[in-house]
Amino acid sequence: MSLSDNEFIFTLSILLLLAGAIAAIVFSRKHKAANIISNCFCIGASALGAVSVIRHLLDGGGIKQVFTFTSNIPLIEISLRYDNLSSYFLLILFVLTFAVSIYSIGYISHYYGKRAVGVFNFLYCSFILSMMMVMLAGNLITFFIAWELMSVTSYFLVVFEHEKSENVKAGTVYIIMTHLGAAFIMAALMIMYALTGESMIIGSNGLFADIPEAFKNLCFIFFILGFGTKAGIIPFHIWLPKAHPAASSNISALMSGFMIKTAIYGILRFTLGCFGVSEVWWGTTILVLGIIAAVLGVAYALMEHNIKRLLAYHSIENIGIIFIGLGIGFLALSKGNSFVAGIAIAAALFHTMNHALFKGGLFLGAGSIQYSTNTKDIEQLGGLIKKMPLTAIFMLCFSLAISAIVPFNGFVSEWLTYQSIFAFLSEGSLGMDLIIILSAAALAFAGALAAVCFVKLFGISFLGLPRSESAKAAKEVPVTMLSGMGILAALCLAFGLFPRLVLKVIAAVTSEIAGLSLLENISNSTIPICSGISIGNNRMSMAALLVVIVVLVVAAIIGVRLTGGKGRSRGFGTWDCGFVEINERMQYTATGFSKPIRIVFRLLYRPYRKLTVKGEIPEYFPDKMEYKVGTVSIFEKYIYDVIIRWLQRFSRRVKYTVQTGSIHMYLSYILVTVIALMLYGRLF
Amino acid sequence: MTTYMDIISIFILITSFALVASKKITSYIKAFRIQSALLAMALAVMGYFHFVESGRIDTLVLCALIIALKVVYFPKLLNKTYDRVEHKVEKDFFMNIPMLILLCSGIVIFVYFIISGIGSFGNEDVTMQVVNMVSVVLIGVFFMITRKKAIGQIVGFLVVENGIFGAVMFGAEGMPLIVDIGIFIDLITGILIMGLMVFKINDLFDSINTNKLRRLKG
Amino acid sequence: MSFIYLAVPLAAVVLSFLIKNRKAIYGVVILSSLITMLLTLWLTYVNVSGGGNGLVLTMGILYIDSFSIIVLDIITILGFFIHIYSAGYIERDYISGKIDEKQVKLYFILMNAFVFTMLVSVSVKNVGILWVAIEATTLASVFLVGFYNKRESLEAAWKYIIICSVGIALAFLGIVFLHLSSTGVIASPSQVLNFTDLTVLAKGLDSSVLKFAFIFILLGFGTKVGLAPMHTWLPAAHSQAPSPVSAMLSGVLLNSAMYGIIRTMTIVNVNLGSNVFTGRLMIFFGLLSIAIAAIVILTQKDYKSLLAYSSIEHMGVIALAAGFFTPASLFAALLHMINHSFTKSMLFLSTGNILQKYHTTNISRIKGILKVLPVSGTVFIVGLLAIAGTPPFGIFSCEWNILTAVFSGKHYIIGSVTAVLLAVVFAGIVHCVFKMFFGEPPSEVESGEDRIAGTAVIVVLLIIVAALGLFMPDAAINLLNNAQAIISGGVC
Amino acid sequence: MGYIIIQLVLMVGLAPLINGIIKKVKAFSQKRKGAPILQMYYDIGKLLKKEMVVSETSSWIYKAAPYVVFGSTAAAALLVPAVTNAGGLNAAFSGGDVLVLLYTLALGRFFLMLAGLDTGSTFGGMGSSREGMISSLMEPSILIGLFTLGLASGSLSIKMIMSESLSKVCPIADPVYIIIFFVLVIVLLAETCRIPVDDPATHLELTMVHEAMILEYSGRQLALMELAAAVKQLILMTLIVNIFFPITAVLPAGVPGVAIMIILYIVRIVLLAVVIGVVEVCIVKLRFFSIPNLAALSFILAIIGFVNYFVIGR
Repeated sequence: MSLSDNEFIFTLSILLLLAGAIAAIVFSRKHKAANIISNCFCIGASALGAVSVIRHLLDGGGIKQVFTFTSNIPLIEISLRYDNLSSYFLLILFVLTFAVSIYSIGYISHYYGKRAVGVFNFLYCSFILSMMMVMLAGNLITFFIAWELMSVTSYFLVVFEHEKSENVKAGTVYIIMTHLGAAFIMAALMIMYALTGESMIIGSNGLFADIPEAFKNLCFIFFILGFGTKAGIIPFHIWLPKAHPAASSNISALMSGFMIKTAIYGILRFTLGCFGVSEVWWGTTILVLGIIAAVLGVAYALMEHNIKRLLAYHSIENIGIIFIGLGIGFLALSKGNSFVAGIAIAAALFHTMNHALFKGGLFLGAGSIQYSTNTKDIEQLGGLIKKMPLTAIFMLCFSLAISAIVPFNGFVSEWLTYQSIFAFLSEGSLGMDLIIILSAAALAFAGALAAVCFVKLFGISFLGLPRSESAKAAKEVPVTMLSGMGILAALCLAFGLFPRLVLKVIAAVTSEIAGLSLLENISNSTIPICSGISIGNNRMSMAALLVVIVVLVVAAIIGVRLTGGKGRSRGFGTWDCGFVEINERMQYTATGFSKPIRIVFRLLYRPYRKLTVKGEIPEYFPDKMEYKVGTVSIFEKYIYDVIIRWLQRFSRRVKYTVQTGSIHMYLSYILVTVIALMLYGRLF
Repeated sequence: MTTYMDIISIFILITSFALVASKKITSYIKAFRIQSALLAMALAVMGYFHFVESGRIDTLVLCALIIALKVVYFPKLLNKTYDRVEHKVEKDFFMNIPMLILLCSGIVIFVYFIISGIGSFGNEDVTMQVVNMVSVVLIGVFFMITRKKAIGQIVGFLVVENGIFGAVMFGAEGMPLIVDIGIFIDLITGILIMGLMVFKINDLFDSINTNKLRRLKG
Repeated sequence: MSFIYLAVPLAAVVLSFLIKNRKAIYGVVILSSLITMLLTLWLTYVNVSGGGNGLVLTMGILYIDSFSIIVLDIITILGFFIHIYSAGYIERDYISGKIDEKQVKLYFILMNAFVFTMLVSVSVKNVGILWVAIEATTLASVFLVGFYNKRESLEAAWKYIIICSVGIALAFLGIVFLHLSSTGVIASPSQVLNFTDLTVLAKGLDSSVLKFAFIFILLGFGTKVGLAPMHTWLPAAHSQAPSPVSAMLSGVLLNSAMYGIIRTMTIVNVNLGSNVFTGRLMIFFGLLSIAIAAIVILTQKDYKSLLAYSSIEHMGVIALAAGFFTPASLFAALLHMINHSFTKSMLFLSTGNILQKYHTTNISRIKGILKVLPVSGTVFIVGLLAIAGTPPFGIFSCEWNILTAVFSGKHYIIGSVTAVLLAVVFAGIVHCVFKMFFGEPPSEVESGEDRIAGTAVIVVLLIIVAALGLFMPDAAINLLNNAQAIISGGVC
Repeated sequence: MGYIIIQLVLMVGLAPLINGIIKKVKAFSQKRKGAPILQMYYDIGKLLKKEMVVSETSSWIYKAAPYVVFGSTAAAALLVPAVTNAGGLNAAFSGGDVLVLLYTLALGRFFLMLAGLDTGSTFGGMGSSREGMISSLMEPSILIGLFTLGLASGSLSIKMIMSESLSKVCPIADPVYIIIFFVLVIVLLAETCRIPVDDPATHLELTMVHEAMILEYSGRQLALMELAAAVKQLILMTLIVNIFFPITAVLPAGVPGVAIMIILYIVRIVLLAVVIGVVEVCIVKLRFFSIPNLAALSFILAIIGFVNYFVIGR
């Protein structure tokens, strides 16, 4: 029990989180104190935890037991332990939590005196704790308990601002969806237990691998349904764009940055870790789901003008990208191609980390915008780059990273995914080249659309003229919030420039879950300080590229100075074609910006426009006109609404045909049952 | 002896048919009274034999109870209640009489089909009586279903009780006395409570048509 | 002498009949319920410390073993809590002029009579007396259901008494058949209808008659348990009764009826040598109840009848688990009885607080409970999550056990269907009820908890429920195992 | 090192010439004398000396954009070797492959689109939104095309792709290559805002895309923007000529060989420019919303090429 001892540090961080939760309740009278103290606890906890898991991974990993509790109720046994896979995801969680908690210190200040900050922070800490527990769950029941706790705590965080009824609705949709998913997961876990009698999932002694194929497939379907709902893959995504805007931004950062990744963890843990991949169609399914999610996610994101809903749809897209990586990996494994599998799964894991970083950052940025302009609608923003320069820079970094543009980390993971696809194709042994190349195309398309979408987000909200008073009055956010975002931005750049830092860690994971050797395949001695990756003849070194670009830019500056001398420049208004001076109403709106794409894909968006004219004789003397354009979510309209309506009608019918209120009817039920049962007794 | 019992049980069954067939409340209260009387008669005979053979008087006690309650008191109570609450005459049943009769006979046939399937009761010759009594029970329930008035349901419940009691009496000899006593206590309190509630229903709904009690649905 | 606990509620009945002073009555009933609880807990302690299948106390027709002790403890412990709660609740109704002095008296007389009948029903070994007692529970509680003398409550009471009486009558027919089936093997009149002896002699009983006995008993007691399609009285009664009474009905009464069913099931299964016959019926009715409850809950407008439907659902789960009749599933069923009783009573008691604030059970008229009643609101929402099977509460742990038992029995389809139906119930509860808690409360409702005792009771119950999820005293586990052995083994 | 200098000089120095040639071809077809071939050099020289008018609405993004765009495009230029003898291939910047090329260009485009939005002018917004649509529609087909070429050469690095086609006798005869060639030509026209996608000659707001984005720019910033655009165009052309029309003839080693190589390269580029000019003359500009059809065409072509590769290619 010393600080050199990983488990000890780890336990310490858990205890710190608990302390944070308790402190939040204890100090709930004093909002400021409660907030600062519990967030400090979270910061400390995540720092310690990060240290311990990094050390664990670099020491070569293995399984470490943290905590065990065996209740004397049968089957109820809590076992917390972690191996490399868990510690990698925990690392993501800790990094994210570290930044977000720093951010929260400043961000939550706008709750002071308005809301129960103590309760909020209590939920915040327990949410982090529950996510940790999901990663640490050593056996089936612990996993399920942690999973449900995570859902419940996040539900309460989503509905925390419960004056707005849409938040409550969003929360309801969220928890119902996630609980239905959980039911499938539970069924799968039950089947696993019933068939093997084994309940350890971390360090299970390989019993799950002997489950008959049919049941493995059944479990796989259940897992895809259950975890897919949590991950928000289409068509189970509808809760996601509702829940994320409802939650306050630091929570959405955690939810989108990490919570939906627990699904990735679950899939890896149960299918790869417990069963091992044997069926080809598993990989195909995941791949196809990934393609759909990637393309449709970004496509829907383009149509959104509420920053947080836009980001939520981008989470769907990125989950899709991760799924593409996983799918390729699973396919490769089922074909016994460990080289490709290693790269693909590494790419998926890497993208998980990256998405946590930049999406977390983006949500924090959205939070800052909301904090200083208290609006989420980018049509109300504009010109913020002058009011909040640092936030703008960070947001720019995140936008570049999520659009997979060099030299940020998003590009590296997508590059790895492309490489795995390419390597798999060049093996070319299997008949599904088309799906695979389509996944490459989907990646490219999604990347390009994402770039457009973030040009829209950044351009409309930060550039140009402010479109509303609140945007005019915006001020830079407090330093804690800035530093929270700054850390993430710096990490985005760092992991882009030196990806091998992360890949070293990931190698431990891939070698553990599927016995895949990674570093040998990607390492490259010729390119300096673990900056570059080279697979076969394909090389990539963001650091070098950045250097080149910088050199060229400097060269350009010098060249221009030499040829053109010291340039004179004059400030003047934007060209207004000689009419009245440009004002904010004349600017291109986000709606207009995305219109071409809306028109091109009208089949998908079902755009509608409504012009309502008010006035006593509207057609001749209109007082007021309302013009509304929008798009329809086909999934909600044609799947969910239908199902829900059907269910409710069915329920009402049953209710009023069974519970008619007529006592004679009730008595006749009894008589009929008697007769039926007497028949049963006579016949059987 | 057995034949005698059979005959009485058949009569009891017939009275329940009469019950179903009767239109007016007073008339089916009368039918119920006759049925109880038949039950009491059977008990009296049985009790007499018991007394002669083994000097047991519990059967006779039961017989007395039956006469006191089911032949005298309950019909009286019901009639009084009926006089107090019923102002207007309205159609009391959902289906017309022949239909009801047909269904009841169907029930009897069904029960016979079922019970005859059962191998043996301790001794063979009670089967007939058990069949009749079980059909009386089911007919009682059926009667409750078909009558709208609260009183009709009380009577139906009483008929069900009669059937069960008959089943005990014919089929299951030597049921402990305490059980029978308990049954009677429950019966009395039950009927009293129901009678009380009939008044309340009449007050609040100004009718004892239980078909109007349909606010609690869903 | 150990059956003295039966006398205490009777004494309470008499005293509350005699005493004039309202407050004194409160004191008496709370004290008596406390004494009853302590006595039964002592019995439990004795029983646990007596090894083997646990101590079996018998005195004449009175009889107790580990199984009855469990139900007994549920009755008395919850009886204690509910009495504490009732005092405050009734006092408030009295102050607000809803009821008069006489009704207060009546309430406690009937309440204790109710408790007494339930205690009798689980502490006799004669099925006939068991029947008498259970019929008596109906008679004792019918006026409690119709307590407020409104149209709805009267209607509910009428349906309650009629349907339950008919059902119970059928149960008695079943008992007659039970007797008939045993006439061949009964040695002495003391053994007549005596389930301990019948279980011993089970092999000799006449199976074909016994089957019918079980059918009728299942039907009759099933009516009282609230298995679909005989459940129809239950939502009405639970929604109209005063909240403490609903808590009593749904948390306690249903168990004692279920007790009767399970007792008979043991005899039948021992006789038939397998649980196929009974299992089919129990599983069928269990699933049917769960399904109907799940579907109806989806569009429920009244939070008390929603809770009633959830009781139906949980009784279905218990029936399901008991139907499988494996040691694990029986254990889980008993565990579920306990957890459900505590959770459900807690919920009904908290609805009492809400009802007295908002004066309506209509969900759509209620908003912002969390602001009006911070404590009971929180208890209620957490309790709802618990009853819907969210970890780490008791209901979850035993549902997990039950489902595991089902799946381990290779009944994958039944298991998956149950899992999905439970999820649907959760969805229904969240969808219907949770909007009550949020938003701005209506202006006329003044916020703030009152009735400290009542709130304290539900908080304590919540703590118990939360604890039951993960921890259970070894004694209790021991007891449950004994009960499970008694039920499945039969020999005691 | 020498090669890198050559590469840079070639790319940046040659780029303006292409526009000149294309313009000349068009002028010729219209019986005009047209501007001198070197006109764009004069323009750039002039612009470098002129005063800049900077919109007061704009922010540092606007000022930084020209340099970032130019820098990234030039860096991308380093990835595409113009001189394809052994030395030239090896000297090409090894820190990247086809994907890096695409996403480096994407960096430039990102800033270009931002710059369009920065001034708050409607033209800029319009331009960036259109640019966004076109580029994202073109992305999949270019990627599949290059992937297919990569598969044919067993690697995604441009160097390997080019040396692969060097090893072929006449790559354009290969059905896969010819299909991908058409794909890349469509992409070239689209990405460099040429007819039928955009008409660089007009400033009519109904049609313009690239011009709209850089409408506010003036002086040296405009010069850099124009130059960058030209370089981007040259990059794509270089890809085409060096992959589909490589110099397979054996050349003397050392300086003379390189010199010949460079000359041949320029010749091929000029020829391609003439072809593009002819194409521009022969076809009319498409309606903006029929561009997706063009993209679809190229995508289908790319897929066909890919399938072809798997059916007959190996």
